Amino acid sequence: MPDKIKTIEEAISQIYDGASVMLGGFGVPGTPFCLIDELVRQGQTGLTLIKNDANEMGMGVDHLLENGQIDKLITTHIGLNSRAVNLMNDGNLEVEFCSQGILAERIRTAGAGLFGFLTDIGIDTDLAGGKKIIEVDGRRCLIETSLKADFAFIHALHADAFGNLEYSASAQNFNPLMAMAADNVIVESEFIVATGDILPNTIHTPGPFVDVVVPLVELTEEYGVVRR
Amino acid sequence: MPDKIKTIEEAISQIYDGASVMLGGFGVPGTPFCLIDELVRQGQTGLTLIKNDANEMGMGVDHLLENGQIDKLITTHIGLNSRAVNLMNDGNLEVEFCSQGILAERIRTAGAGLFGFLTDIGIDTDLAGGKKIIEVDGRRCLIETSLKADFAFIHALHADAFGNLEYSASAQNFNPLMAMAADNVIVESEFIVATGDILPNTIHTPGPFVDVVVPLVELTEEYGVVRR
Amino acid sequence: MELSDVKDRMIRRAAKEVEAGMTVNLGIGLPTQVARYVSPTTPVCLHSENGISGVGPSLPYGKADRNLIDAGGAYVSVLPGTAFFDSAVSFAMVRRGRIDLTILGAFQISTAGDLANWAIPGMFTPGAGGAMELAQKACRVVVLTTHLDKRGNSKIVKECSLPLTAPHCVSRIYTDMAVIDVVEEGLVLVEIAEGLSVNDVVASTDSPLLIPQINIPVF
Amino acid sequence: MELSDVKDRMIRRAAKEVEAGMTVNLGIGLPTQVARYVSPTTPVCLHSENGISGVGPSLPYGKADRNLIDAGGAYVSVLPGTAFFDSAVSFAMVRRGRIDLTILGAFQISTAGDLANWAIPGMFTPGAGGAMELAQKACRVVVLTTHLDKRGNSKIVKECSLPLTAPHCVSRIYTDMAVIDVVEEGLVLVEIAEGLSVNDVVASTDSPLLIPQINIPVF
Repeated sequence: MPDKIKTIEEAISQIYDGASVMLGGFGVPGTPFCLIDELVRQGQTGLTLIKNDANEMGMGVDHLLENGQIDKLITTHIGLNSRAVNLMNDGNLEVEFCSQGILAERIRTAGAGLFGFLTDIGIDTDLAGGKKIIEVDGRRCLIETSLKADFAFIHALHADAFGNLEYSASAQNFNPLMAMAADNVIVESEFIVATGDILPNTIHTPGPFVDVVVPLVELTEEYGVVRR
Repeated sequence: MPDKIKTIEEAISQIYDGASVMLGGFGVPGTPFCLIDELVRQGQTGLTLIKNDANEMGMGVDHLLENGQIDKLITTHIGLNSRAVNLMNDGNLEVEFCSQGILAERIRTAGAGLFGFLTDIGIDTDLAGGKKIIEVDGRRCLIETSLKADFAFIHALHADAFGNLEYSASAQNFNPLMAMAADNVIVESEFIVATGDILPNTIHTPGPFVDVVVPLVELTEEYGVVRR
Repeated sequence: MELSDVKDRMIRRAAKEVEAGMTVNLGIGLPTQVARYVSPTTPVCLHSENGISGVGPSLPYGKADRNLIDAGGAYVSVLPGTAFFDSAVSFAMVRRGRIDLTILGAFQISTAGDLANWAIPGMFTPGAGGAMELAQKACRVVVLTTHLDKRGNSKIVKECSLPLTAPHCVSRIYTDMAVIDVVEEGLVLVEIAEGLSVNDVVASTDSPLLIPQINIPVF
Repeated sequence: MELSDVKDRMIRRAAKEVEAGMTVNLGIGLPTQVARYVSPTTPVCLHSENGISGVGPSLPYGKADRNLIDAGGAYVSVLPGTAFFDSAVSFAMVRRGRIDLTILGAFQISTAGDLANWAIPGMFTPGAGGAMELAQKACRVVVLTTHLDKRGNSKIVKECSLPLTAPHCVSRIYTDMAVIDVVEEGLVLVEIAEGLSVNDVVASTDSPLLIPQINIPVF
């Protein structure tokens, strides 16, 4: 199988100003903190981020917000990051809210090479505003469009050089979906294993979806258990 | 966790005349031959089947066709079963063909509680006939509707009593999708393992999707390697 | 009677919703605490939106797995039968009707069973998370909340003034003052908290309440 | 020269399409045999529609795993790095453009690169399987087929008379007589089989062929 291993500097240097970037993770688990830190270091700006949440203050997405790199955030919930809420309220950050499962499905729909799907979720709420409604089989449906991105940053537990991936516990969340949806999929992995070491039945993301695999030398403190 | 184990007779006795039934499997791997055989024995009629293929002569779906239990087949390819082709050509079996990935996606869409999706697959071919076309973001799309069923017959390698499932190799195919899409999901499993014996990261179908688990005492010859 | 006792009793009362065989999603905050009052021998499966079925008890800091949290951010554990999956599968389970029961928090519940629990415009609009899909698609939706908000206003109202999570979704309301059913005709007072009178509950409720009998059971 | 030799050479010629780093889907029939001429040291990943990436060599009856077949029904094997997945993920890979190359069989190919390979109305309409999605969405689509059908008619035609699999999808055609590119202006003769003249190929082809030079390379 092809070998896709690159350094973190190489991987992130592909990102250009104005790019759209998906970030895996739900809270801490599955968030690619090291790739984010390198993006902060390189400083690309005008980015559109797609992530379930905005992490907490002082972690992950928050560094990008603090560094002024983000123009727009597509997300489901930012209640744990007051900087994100304040930037939004002050008009300095465009935020598009989706229902959580609808965000997941919009990303997967792009990952499946489809253009949209029909749902009644939120049809009688404010979140339906501006969305097209059609009737199919006598049922009113919203058209939700697919959501793709130029790049996806993925955090895996195990990866082989071809990009077969396994996630840990609840760190799976949006990662396998984003790994399907982006044009250029960059994976950071806690362990790089020999190709064949992840059993064929245990692979969560098959290698053909992945473009770049970055080995992590060590995990930063952000990956740890948060004391509340 | 709840216990969902039943006998094969009990499980299949729920099927009623005129029901729609999804059958996992692509060729031999993943086809629930024992559940099918019990359905042949019980003899419910007027069924709509949803399956990738019609198996080969003398196997699985073919028994149901021979027994006159099937009114309609929704499928992708029936070239290996001349009985199915002849019944169709003679007007004795209604056959609806889908492109293979579109059939998979229509089933998954029902399993995801959605009503349809937008695609350009087949848009300029005969398979687009009768489907609604809409324009989204300047792109012509077919509306493909979700496909659910009253029942799904699933073949798993490992199951626990709660219905957590693991499939073997290419026996996965349509099984996990159908296990999401039917109102009543009946699983036959080669091995019933203690709950907890399938690792949380290795479970292909989580238990909440499953209604009934049927232990298989022995595999019939149909499950074996076919000598060609 | 201390408030904490009342809260404990309302949570314990709501826990009777959880029956053998169910797959259950508990919302963030008070609803999460319902798990404490479900007997470990009752065969139920707890679901968490971030991709877990069979959520195990929460763990203290020292024993936590950094990769295993529930949707509320609490460190949780595995049980025999726990499964992990991605967010699309997790919400497929919700929208396909595989969640038998969800217990959610609320800002407001209307006479018609409308639920508002995700936005207070101008003050707090952090996003709806997965609440809309749970409210709209779980087989049974009940609310567990304090009867009054922090300013002492009734959360149970004729019409929600806040943005809706979903209309006509709530079947029952558990508060520190009462258990209330949502039926075709409106809200029915089912039980009242020990030490309160029917009039106490009616006076604290901004929606009409149907009183089906003279002696309302006490919880 | 025996037919089998010519077929071998056309398959070997088509195998040069498969380059290091690619994920490749080989259609049922002749295209499947291309795998025999790809060096095991070339880092490529073979995809099969029924849910495999990294398909390994086919196995004889005695060594077969009853649960491991490719989309053509052949018993295959695993390699280091093989992954199994469901049919929805498999075609997500196809439609998302993660298949760099597909080599398909054909009933007809038109001057415009239209492909017909799934139905002969009134004779053989078993269903399209996954061919439409591969033809429409793989990054590069090439055809590997005999130049003439069983009745001796050209498969390369001005317009397909058979139902289309996908319009304007074929980039190159490999036959036992020639290698032909599909370009904006039509079909270009790129190579001819050893022992044939350009006139032989032109006479066997029902579409105009552009002849770019006097000496056409031989394969």
